[in-house]
Amino acid sequence: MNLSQDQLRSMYRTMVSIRNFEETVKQAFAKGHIPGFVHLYVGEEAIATGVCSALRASDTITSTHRGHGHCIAKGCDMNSMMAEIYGKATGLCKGKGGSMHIADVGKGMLGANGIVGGGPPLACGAGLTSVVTGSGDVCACFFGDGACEQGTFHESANLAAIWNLPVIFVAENNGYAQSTPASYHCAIENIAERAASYGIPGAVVDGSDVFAVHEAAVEAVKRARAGQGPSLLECKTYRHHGHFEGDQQTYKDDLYKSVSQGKDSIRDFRALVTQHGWFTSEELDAIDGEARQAVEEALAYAESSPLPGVEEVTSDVYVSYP
Amino acid sequence: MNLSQDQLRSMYRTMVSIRNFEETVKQAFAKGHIPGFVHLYVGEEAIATGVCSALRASDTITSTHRGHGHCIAKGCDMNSMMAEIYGKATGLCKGKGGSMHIADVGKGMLGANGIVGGGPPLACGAGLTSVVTGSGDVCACFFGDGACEQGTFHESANLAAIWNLPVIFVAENNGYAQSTPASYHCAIENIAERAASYGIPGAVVDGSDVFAVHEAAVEAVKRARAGQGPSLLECKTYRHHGHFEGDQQTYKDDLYKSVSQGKDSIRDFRALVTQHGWFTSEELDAIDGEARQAVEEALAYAESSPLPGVEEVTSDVYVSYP
Amino acid sequence: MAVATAARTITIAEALNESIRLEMRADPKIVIMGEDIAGGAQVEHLEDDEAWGGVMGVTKGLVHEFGRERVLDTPISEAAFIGAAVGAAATGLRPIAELMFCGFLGSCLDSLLNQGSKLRYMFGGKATVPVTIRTMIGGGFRAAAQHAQTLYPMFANIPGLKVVAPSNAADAKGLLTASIRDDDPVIFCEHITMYTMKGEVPGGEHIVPIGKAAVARPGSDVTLLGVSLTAVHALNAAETLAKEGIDAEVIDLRTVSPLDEETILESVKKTGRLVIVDEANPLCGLASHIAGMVASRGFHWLQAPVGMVTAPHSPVPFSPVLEDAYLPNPQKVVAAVKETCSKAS
Amino acid sequence: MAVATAARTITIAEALNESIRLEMRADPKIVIMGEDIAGGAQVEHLEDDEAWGGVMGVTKGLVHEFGRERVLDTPISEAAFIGAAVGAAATGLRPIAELMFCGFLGSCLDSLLNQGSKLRYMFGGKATVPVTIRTMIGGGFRAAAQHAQTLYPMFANIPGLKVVAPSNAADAKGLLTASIRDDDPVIFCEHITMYTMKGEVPGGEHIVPIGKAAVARPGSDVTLLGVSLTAVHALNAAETLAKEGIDAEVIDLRTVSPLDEETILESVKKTGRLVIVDEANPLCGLASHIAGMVASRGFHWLQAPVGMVTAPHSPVPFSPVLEDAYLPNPQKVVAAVKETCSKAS
Ligand SMILES: Cc1ncc(C[n+]2csc(CCOP(=O)(O)OP(=O)(O)O)c2C)c(N)n1
Ligand SMILES: Cc1ncc(C[n+]2csc(CCOP(=O)(O)OP(=O)(O)O)c2C)c(N)n1
Ligand SMILES: [Mg+2]
Ligand SMILES: [Mg+2]
Repeated sequence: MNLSQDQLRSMYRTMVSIRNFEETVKQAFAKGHIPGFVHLYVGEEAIATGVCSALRASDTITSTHRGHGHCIAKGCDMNSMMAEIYGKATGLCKGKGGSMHIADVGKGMLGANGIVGGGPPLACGAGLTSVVTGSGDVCACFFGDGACEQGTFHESANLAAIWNLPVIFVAENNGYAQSTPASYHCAIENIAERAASYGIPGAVVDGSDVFAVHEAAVEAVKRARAGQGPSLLECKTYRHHGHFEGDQQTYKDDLYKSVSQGKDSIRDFRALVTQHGWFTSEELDAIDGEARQAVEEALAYAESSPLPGVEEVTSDVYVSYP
Repeated sequence: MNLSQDQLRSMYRTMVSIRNFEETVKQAFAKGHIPGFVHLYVGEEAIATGVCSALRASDTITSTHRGHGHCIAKGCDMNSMMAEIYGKATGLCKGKGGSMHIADVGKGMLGANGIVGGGPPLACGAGLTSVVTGSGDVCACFFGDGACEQGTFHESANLAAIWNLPVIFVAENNGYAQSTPASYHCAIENIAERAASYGIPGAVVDGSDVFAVHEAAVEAVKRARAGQGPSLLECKTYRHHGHFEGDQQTYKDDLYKSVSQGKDSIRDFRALVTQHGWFTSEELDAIDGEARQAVEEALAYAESSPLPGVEEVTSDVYVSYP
Repeated sequence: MAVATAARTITIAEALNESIRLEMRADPKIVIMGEDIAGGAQVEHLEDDEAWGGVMGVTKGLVHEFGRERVLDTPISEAAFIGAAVGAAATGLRPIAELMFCGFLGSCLDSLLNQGSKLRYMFGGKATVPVTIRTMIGGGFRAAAQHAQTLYPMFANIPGLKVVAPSNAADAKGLLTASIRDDDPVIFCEHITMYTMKGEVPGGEHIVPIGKAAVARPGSDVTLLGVSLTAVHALNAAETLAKEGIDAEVIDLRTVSPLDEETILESVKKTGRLVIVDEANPLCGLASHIAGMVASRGFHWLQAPVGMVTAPHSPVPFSPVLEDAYLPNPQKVVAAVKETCSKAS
Repeated sequence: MAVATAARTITIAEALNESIRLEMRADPKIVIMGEDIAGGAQVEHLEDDEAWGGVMGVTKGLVHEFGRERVLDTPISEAAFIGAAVGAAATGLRPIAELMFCGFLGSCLDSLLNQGSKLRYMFGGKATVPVTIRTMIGGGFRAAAQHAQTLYPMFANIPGLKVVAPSNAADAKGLLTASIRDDDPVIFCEHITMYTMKGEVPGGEHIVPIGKAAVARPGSDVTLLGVSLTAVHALNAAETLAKEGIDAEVIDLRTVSPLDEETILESVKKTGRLVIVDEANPLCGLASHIAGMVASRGFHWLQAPVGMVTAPHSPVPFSPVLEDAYLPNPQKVVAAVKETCSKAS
């Protein structure tokens, strides 16, 4: 592995920040503090972390309804994130977007997206911008197993292939689209095999192994930056909680539940880096503490932030309106 | 080959009827007798013929903007077809649809379709009807190489696969989508390879060889009727004329033009069946003559038919309207 | 499951379920399909009744009675499965498809704009497309811009579609039954905040005809028109107004297309004043359409400018404080009526 | 290719081409994309100028000047490439995408309904989406139900989009330039029968502002309003009416969204009568919207019912005799104006 101590620390911090952030959102939601729908990323932290740690700041990502993890991994400010989820004026989107539309274009985070399959065409657009401006930036496009059944995935993969766009399609296969198992909704087992339809590389990786994800992402980024076009990376993963908060998850079968429980990217990371002596448990615990504190601050920030003024209802629709 | 003399005769008649019909439409269009757009099927006769000769009357087909050949092969009346293309009251659709929407649901011809990619979802629907009613009917879904880049193809292929629908996806790869070569718009060479994305059989056949098409279709129909689900059949073919009438075809390269000229399913059929002594040239000439006469009759019928009455503008929008 | 034969008080979700259940019993050509409408019911370990039955539970238990052959979970492939519903309708079934949120129209418009609505016409009357598309509309759930839309104006602009939007449990059952039995494609709009609203619903067969508005409250001073949740707002506003001496007639549109122009005109003829309440966006929306229709066909009866309470020309915001300001509500309606009634003819 | 600096008479297709060419010269961030807009230009043997340049030839020759990097043929993947245009706009380009026929909106609505139009709002003003979508509207080409639609009501109902539809060559150039430079998503509607219409067009830079209707003919007896081809019909009808002693003021809307309500109201205030001509379908269409707006904001100036000449609530038929009966035309406009003017206030 070619990862520096700093990179490892940063990856670990990202994973525990996501975990903490999500568990905190879960509790706040249960208390009725958060309006609307929230979809938690717990269990899938290694994917956003592994991919985004292979990106540079000017690279972009597109995300999904399950977007908090992608945001954090791409460097969005947790205070403003939590405030957004709370619908506050200080939120990343002034409280207008909420969890399903959380975004920070300045950070290259082109938005959570409430439309399943909404991201891939946008990612092609970001890729095109890179090609036309010669910036060399790549775009990582996150989407779920359910989204693979959307026409936009197919069209975008083909478009990215023929235009040779620097896009990395990252399928987060957590085995379910809402209550519907991937074994039902998808005609084949490995989404990555669909890469062959577009003449692009496809790879399956263990989505709970942040090193595996990172390595595959580095490879795909290298290709994309070198002008060799898109790749498809399927990360097998597990959604630890319900589809959205409130979901009873009766549909999850025992096998899924047990395998899912056994998969913990953070625990595995800890085991590996301590075994290798790269970090001590104490060092990692310290990061845990920092992350916990940062999330607590974010919560306090969100709770104490003002609500948006009602004049905001009709602002930001247009840049200019006669 | 397991084809009876009658079947062979019928296939030949279908091919020459299509050819004659289209050349007649071409002339009538050039004279300004036909309104709107027409897209001719010349060069691709063997596909509709080979596939539809593997179907039974109660089976259905979905078609494209280039639909005359599919109509004829599925047994639509040429008089009413020509009248439709002329916009006459006696047309298959009372003159309301024209060339791009020519249909005969009673014959299982579910419509030409002006929307590229419009057919595959409808074909899934026809397949579902077959499954739910237990009719055992199959639906053949014709579409072009350009349509393979539509999301609806992808979604429908996956849906048909997981629902195990009796649908045969027939890709008519004539190398161009309007002026855009398939080598540009499609990331891979053989559309049939995309079958792997859906875990269904995919095959490439020579679309100018009516026997090859027929044989592959028979196989796919057998599977579908036996409840073994959909197949994807790619027929490599050549469009002899422009995309629509009036197209100067400057985009066709020399290779395409020369190969295209060398491909003539009717000539090849004649050579083969006369070599084998199954038919004499005279017998085939007689069929040619009959076909020519039938098309002439269709033309006369269309020309002498009345125009629709203007009250038709607002009829047939709804079955019932309060 | 036994279905009551006498009227009782149930929720809109239950009323919809009952309509589908009764129709499916009567007609084997009816199949239902959509994302999670069986809801994991294909999983071996799961008792069917524990399955989701759609995100709002409307189709709960149906897979138990009718089996997986007639209650079909779909992949997230709106273009394919809404199109398949249209194709199945054109070939002999009578499908009910659930488009979870109407905003997902973005993913399947072609099936409705260019296929379902037009096949019959393009084929010279030789196709029949008896498909019902159930879909969710409306705000109030803090679901934000993509999941809180009210898109019936777009549906209504498409000739060949019928568009229905009930405001209470009895109409929900009666109009859904009428929609399922209708031989034309019907878009059936259910308001996201109304599934748990209760009302008295007739047992057994119950039909409310498509295309017929209801005079939900007779009155003489002003006509107040709403549809779906805004009809409820109109009724609430009318109560308040009554206390202030304004006697509003409330029309619950029930069907957006075909529009029951006669019932509207009749009322305006009587009251001389019209206020329309609509949750859709205003530009080429429903409120202005009705106002325009009246300005054309009922002009001489109008004694004051037509009042309109609609969403603004903005997407739906997430934050509750913003969404509440965005949406029509009884207070806004009361204010608009007072203004309309204060204007001289 | 040299572009004239002085005004000359050219076709609408040429005017559009000129606008794009000049803007692309000035701004390297502009790329254009669409099906066959280069038009086989990727084929080795083909001189670029022989390529299609779009089905109507509007983009002809642009690939020659700007190369394949900025003039991009697309696969038939409207969802992907319209969405890519939106995504490219949000990340710094200024794309112009061609949606060949507006009916193909069915294949890409999500990019416009849920992405392009809403990103800015959902992101609290932190996204800018300067994309222009050129698309064809209208009948008269015998292109039948799917290829002859007039869908600007649907576009207009979506907050966040601007919708433009010029009626002559000068406006075509000026409004397209304004659209390309606009920082919001603009749907630019071109009428299928009008590409070859000629008019005097200023050379060099020419801008017509979005959101401003034109009084195309001043008059005093009645306001006649049209957009795109129906503005031409309105002008023709006004000529006929003038001979019969009716002095019509003609408003060419030019922009559908945002709607220039002031110019309309100003005119109605003066004339007291209004006839709207619109090729779109009537239910939740443009004509009734404007009628409703006037019934609300200009009620007291109206002396007669608002007249409307629109397409019927039907898909567009194929047969020329039917299509001609379907479409608005100057004769229908004249008849409607006479009826409106015969009505007492
Ligand atoms: C176009 C569209 N269809 C349906 C939905 C409703 N929906 C939201 S999330 C979801 C499941 C998505 O599954 P997947 O892509 O696997 O992502 P996951 O939730 O597992 O992360 C569905 C059906 C939607 N938001 N958008
Ligand atoms: C959704 C949609 N996009 C674009 C078009 C315009 N169009 C009509 S035919 C065609 C090319 C189709 O190519 P292909 O599928 O290969 O069929 P072929 O014409 O070669 O038979 C295009 C782009 C359309 N009719 N519908
Ligand atoms: Mg999933
Ligand atoms: Mg082709």
